[in-house]
Amino acid sequence: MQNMEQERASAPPKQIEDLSLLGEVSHRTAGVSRLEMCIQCGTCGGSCPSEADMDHTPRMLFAMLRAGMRHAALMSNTPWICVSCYHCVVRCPQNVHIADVMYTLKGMAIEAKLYQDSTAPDFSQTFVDMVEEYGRSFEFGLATRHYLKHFPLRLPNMAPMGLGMLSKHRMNITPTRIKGIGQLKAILKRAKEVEATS
Amino acid sequence: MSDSYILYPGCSMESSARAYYDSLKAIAGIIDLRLQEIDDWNCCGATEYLGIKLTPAYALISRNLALAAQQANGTRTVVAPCSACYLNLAKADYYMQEQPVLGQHVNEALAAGGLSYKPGSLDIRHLLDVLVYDIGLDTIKSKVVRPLTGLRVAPYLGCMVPRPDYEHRWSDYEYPVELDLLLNALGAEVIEFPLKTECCGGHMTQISPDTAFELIRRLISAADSHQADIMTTVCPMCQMNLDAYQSETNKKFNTSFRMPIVFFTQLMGLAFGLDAKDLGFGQELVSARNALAKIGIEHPAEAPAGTAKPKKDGSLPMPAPLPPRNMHVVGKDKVAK
Amino acid sequence: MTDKFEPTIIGFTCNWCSYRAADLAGTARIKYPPNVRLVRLMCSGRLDPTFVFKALSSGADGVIITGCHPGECHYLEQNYKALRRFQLMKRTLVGLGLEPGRVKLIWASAAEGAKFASEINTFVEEIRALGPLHWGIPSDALPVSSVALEEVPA
Amino acid sequence: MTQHGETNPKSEERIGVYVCHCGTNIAGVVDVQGVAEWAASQLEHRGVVIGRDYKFMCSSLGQELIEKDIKELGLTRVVVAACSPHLHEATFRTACKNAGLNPYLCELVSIREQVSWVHTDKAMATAKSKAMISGGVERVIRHAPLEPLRVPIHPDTMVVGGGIAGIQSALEIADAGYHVYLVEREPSIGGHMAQFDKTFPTLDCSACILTPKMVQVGTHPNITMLTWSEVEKVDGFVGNFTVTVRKKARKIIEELCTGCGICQEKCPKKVIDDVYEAGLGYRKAVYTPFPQAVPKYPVMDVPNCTYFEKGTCKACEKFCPTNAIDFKQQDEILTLQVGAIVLATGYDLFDARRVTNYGYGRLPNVFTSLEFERLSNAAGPTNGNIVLRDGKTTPKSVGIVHCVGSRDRNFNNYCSVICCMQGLKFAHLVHERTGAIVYNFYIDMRTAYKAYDEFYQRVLEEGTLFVRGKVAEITDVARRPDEDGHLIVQVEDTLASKQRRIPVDMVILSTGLQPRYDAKETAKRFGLSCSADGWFIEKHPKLDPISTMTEGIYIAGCVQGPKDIPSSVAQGAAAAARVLGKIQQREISIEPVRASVNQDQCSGCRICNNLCPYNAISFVEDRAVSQVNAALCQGCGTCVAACPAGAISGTAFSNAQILAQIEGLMMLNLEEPVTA
Repeated sequence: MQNMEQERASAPPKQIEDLSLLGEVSHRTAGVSRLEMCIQCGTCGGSCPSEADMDHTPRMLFAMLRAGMRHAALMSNTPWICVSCYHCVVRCPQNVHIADVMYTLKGMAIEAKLYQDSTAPDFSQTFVDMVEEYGRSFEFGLATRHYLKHFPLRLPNMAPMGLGMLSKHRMNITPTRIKGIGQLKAILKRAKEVEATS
Repeated sequence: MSDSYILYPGCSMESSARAYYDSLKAIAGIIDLRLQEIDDWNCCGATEYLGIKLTPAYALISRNLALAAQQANGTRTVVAPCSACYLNLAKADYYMQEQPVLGQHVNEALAAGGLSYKPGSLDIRHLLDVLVYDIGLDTIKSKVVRPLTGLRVAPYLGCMVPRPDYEHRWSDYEYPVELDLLLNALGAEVIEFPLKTECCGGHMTQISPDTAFELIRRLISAADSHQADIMTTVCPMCQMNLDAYQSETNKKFNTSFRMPIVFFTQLMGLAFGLDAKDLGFGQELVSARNALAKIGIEHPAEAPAGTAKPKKDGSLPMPAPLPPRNMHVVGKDKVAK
Repeated sequence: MTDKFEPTIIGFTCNWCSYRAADLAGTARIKYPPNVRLVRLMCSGRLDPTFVFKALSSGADGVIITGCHPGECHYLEQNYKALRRFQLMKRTLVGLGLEPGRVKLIWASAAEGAKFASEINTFVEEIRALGPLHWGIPSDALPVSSVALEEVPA
Repeated sequence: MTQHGETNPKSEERIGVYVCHCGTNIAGVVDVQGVAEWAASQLEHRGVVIGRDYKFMCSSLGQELIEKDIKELGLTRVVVAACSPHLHEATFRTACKNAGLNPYLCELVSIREQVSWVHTDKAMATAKSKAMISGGVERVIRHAPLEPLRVPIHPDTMVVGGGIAGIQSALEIADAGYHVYLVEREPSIGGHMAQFDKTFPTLDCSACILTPKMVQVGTHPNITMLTWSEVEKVDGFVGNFTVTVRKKARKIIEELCTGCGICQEKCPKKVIDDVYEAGLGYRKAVYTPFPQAVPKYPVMDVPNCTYFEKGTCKACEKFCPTNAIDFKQQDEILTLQVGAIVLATGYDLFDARRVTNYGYGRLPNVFTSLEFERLSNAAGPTNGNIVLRDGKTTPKSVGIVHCVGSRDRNFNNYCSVICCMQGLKFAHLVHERTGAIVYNFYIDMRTAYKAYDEFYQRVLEEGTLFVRGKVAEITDVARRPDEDGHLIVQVEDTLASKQRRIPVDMVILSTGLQPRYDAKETAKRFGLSCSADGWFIEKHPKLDPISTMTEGIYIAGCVQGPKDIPSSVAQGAAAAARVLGKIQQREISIEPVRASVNQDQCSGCRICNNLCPYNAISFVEDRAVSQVNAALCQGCGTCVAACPAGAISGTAFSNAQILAQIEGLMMLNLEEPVTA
């Protein structure tokens, strides 16, 4: 008996079950996530329009969070493939804020630098950089920067479309900057400080 | 109808969705919809900022709420024509109430810009909601001078208008009827579009195009199989994805769809007798020319598809449809002002 | 809990609804602060205003009266009578120089254990915010407008 | 207040205080020993002569402890600090009585439900327990010895609801030799069970086992059946209820009607039958809902009758061989005296149209469970052929969806209990009758109870394909060629962790149960309460699921919560046993909680006269005082509280008792905690 316990204590577990993970995700999610209420029914995975491209169904991902599989969960492409359609959210019998949990997981993955493909995180970051710089989104700048980096081969296919957008004045070539950009920057700076300490 | 609304246009309205803004401005006077734009509003962060950092994302959104509340002149309704903007504003307002600590953090940040916002002090509504429930279908109908008779329209709402619907403003999460009713009021032939709240792919066109193209294909193909002449949408992102990426989608799946995608305000303008040019027609990449020609020609209304009336063939009766959640509002009291 | 003011609150419960709601809160182990002490009545209609004044004068900082939801009274409609008395009582309290918020009436059915607990939570916080009861606040210093001036037949 | 002015007079009583540990239920949070010692020492001046704590006061040893003290120490009052009086008040009163003390001289203080189970801070919980005991001591000093009131029991009983639970209840009581009124709002008794085809898990034909019981009810000399009738009003109390029943006009003279059925045959008006056929079949405007209906008399559906609509037709009257049609027949109002009431009003089916993503009402070949029952029933609209909505095509593949409207915070949060077994039954029937491929989509398979899991095994053996996952949506929009022309069930197969789209011809929704649409009104009419979900609340969820808070009114079947047929029958029989137990006592004792007017103090102001909901207070003109009729008084105490002269007093809840209790409760202030 004592031997067994000693053995258990000395042998490192194959995978560390990080039981704080579920609570951390829940805590970092906007509103009351209700993540701990999941009954693993699969309504989310069944509802998801882009499930085919996901590593794990949302349900599976939540099971992984529960099991404390931090690395695997944050590496999953599932949150990045989520299209925020909210079908799962309104159908979830336990009213889990699934889409918002996905946002949280993206943020945590970026923080931990755990993702397989940088396309999506880069896109989000580029978008946010522009918004932080101008106060408005800047599609032309975003598109050029993004496509050059991630889809250079797709550009020929895209050219007619891009041209169409430009010729129909549906894409501005120069960014618009809001008047209160200083104010916005101050707000965001403080927000980041608050985020870091909470 | 004298109240004015605070308008949060959102970035797309000034670029990719100019047709939406143009047509909205064109019809607003006709239906006495008074909009005052939030002064110096900023981007809502779309679906991107939320996935990076929580407090900054909500602070970004809330700067707009704070400005709107400041500017609110006896009114408390903020109208957003863009689905993502509408959802972000509504979401921030709702979550800051559900989780007060979020509201505190956001207000700490806003204070750095000399602003503050008390969650719950504004009503965040989508343009379609205001048109159907405040302006009212009767008013809209009364302004129709060129009914869209014979135009088969696929009503398409996408995701973020009917869902998650924090304040229960819509008749259903999956099959809301508001857009159908409005198009009916314009005289259009509205098809029962089963995918009306399915996803257009969102930002997947940028980060995982194959995922997006499949979703676009589903929508266009369903509208096409219902013989829609045109598809109408209430969201800049949906319009952009279905219109601008239609040809790439065709290429991928070896199809040849030519489904024009326009904003519902453009169709309203047409029915109100306005010039198509002033409504932003021509800005769409898949041309709506043929669809417009169809109204010009004035076809006699096609016989409606066979209804489910029980026949003498031994078939079993169907249950009556359930009145939608908010149907009472659609019906009378609120609409008939 | 060190320096926090711990008010003492007397609660009057109806034998048929709120007393059972308290039982249910117990069975379900729903936690609420221990500041409230309950007195069981057969009906909220049994509540003699004297009981409230007695509680306050004996040192209670607040009184919570609980009864069946309107229309669900075990004795048909006696909770309405409690409601009318409650309105009168609030007026009297103001006259005596007390904050009207020290006495509260809530409805809780036998099924609402969770609601009962959360109402107690709220009320304890409210009384904590008001601070210990001190008699003799001049009545004109208190808001009267919030008190319904409904006439009370009995 | 003067009469209570003499606070804390030196008590002459000899009081025993008993503090229960309830195992660790109380002792885990409250310092029970400290509390008992504190009571003995600090309340000595109040007359407490002994304070004891004990592991389980309610055990026989605990009770003997009290009895022994009463005898040996000459206790005149007893305070027990334990659980809620709703659980053990009777126990400790009996103990007092056994020792020769009037049982009403005992007071129970609930330091479990109100202290140890809801508080965590041990010091605060202990202080509160002391305060509560102090309140109890002060109160018990003012208790008076009482005798329970005896009231006679009317030997007749009313059973409301003629489903299987009500039928069982009525038969049990009638067989024991007492008279029963069975009230049913539909034209026939039988309830939902009469609509079913087979019953799980044995697959008995539902009608075959139900109809003999229905016939028994119809012919029983002790049962008065009141079908097509509804209870409008209930007055009185246990033993003596007065119930007003509206017997709706059938427009048929029952004495003349032979039930030959010619009227329905000749009636030209076809109406969709929303009740019995679940909207899947038709009936006439004059009809008996099904061939084995009890009673056999038809009813006329006035809003749909051509004669009432247009003024002509009368085909039924023309052809009736016994002149039993009476277009002028009016509703009858009956006033019935009964001693007890059994409520067995059943359930409604969840409205599956609310789950818009399942497409019921939009997609023709999505059926509800009740529709499927009718579809598979040989007496149903398709003669038992399981076919699609077109009325002819046999499905080649069928999906059965569990938990529709149940276990879902968007609809009903509870488990409807029967749906898993129902879904398995459907799987078996589809397999047996059509050979179709059957899928069952479930979240958790709940097949508890006798022979249920064996049935699951059997259905597995038959080859039904089980998919663990709550169905996300049902659509007819195909994405692949093999989906064309089918319904597609989209679901995550959670055991394979993959979304699947499964094409099927027919979907059956194993629809959940919900309270009757008018359950709240019914509860109010009978003076009961509903849970948040709308089910009627039983007196105790474990130990008394048959009684209600209102003495003399019992509940049976799904009105109390979702349950299957065996449980409904058991509960119906149990309710009958309770009723019979009451009737055979001839009279019962009830709590002597009554108001009385001290005529010397009454000023005759008459304020109390209009307050009594039972009209128990009358004014004696010649003496100009009010008086309470104890037989009518229910003891709510409103008049006691209202009397400006303090002339009315309430037995067991007197002003003196309550004021003293308040004072006792306030002896300890939390701000200055007293340490024992």
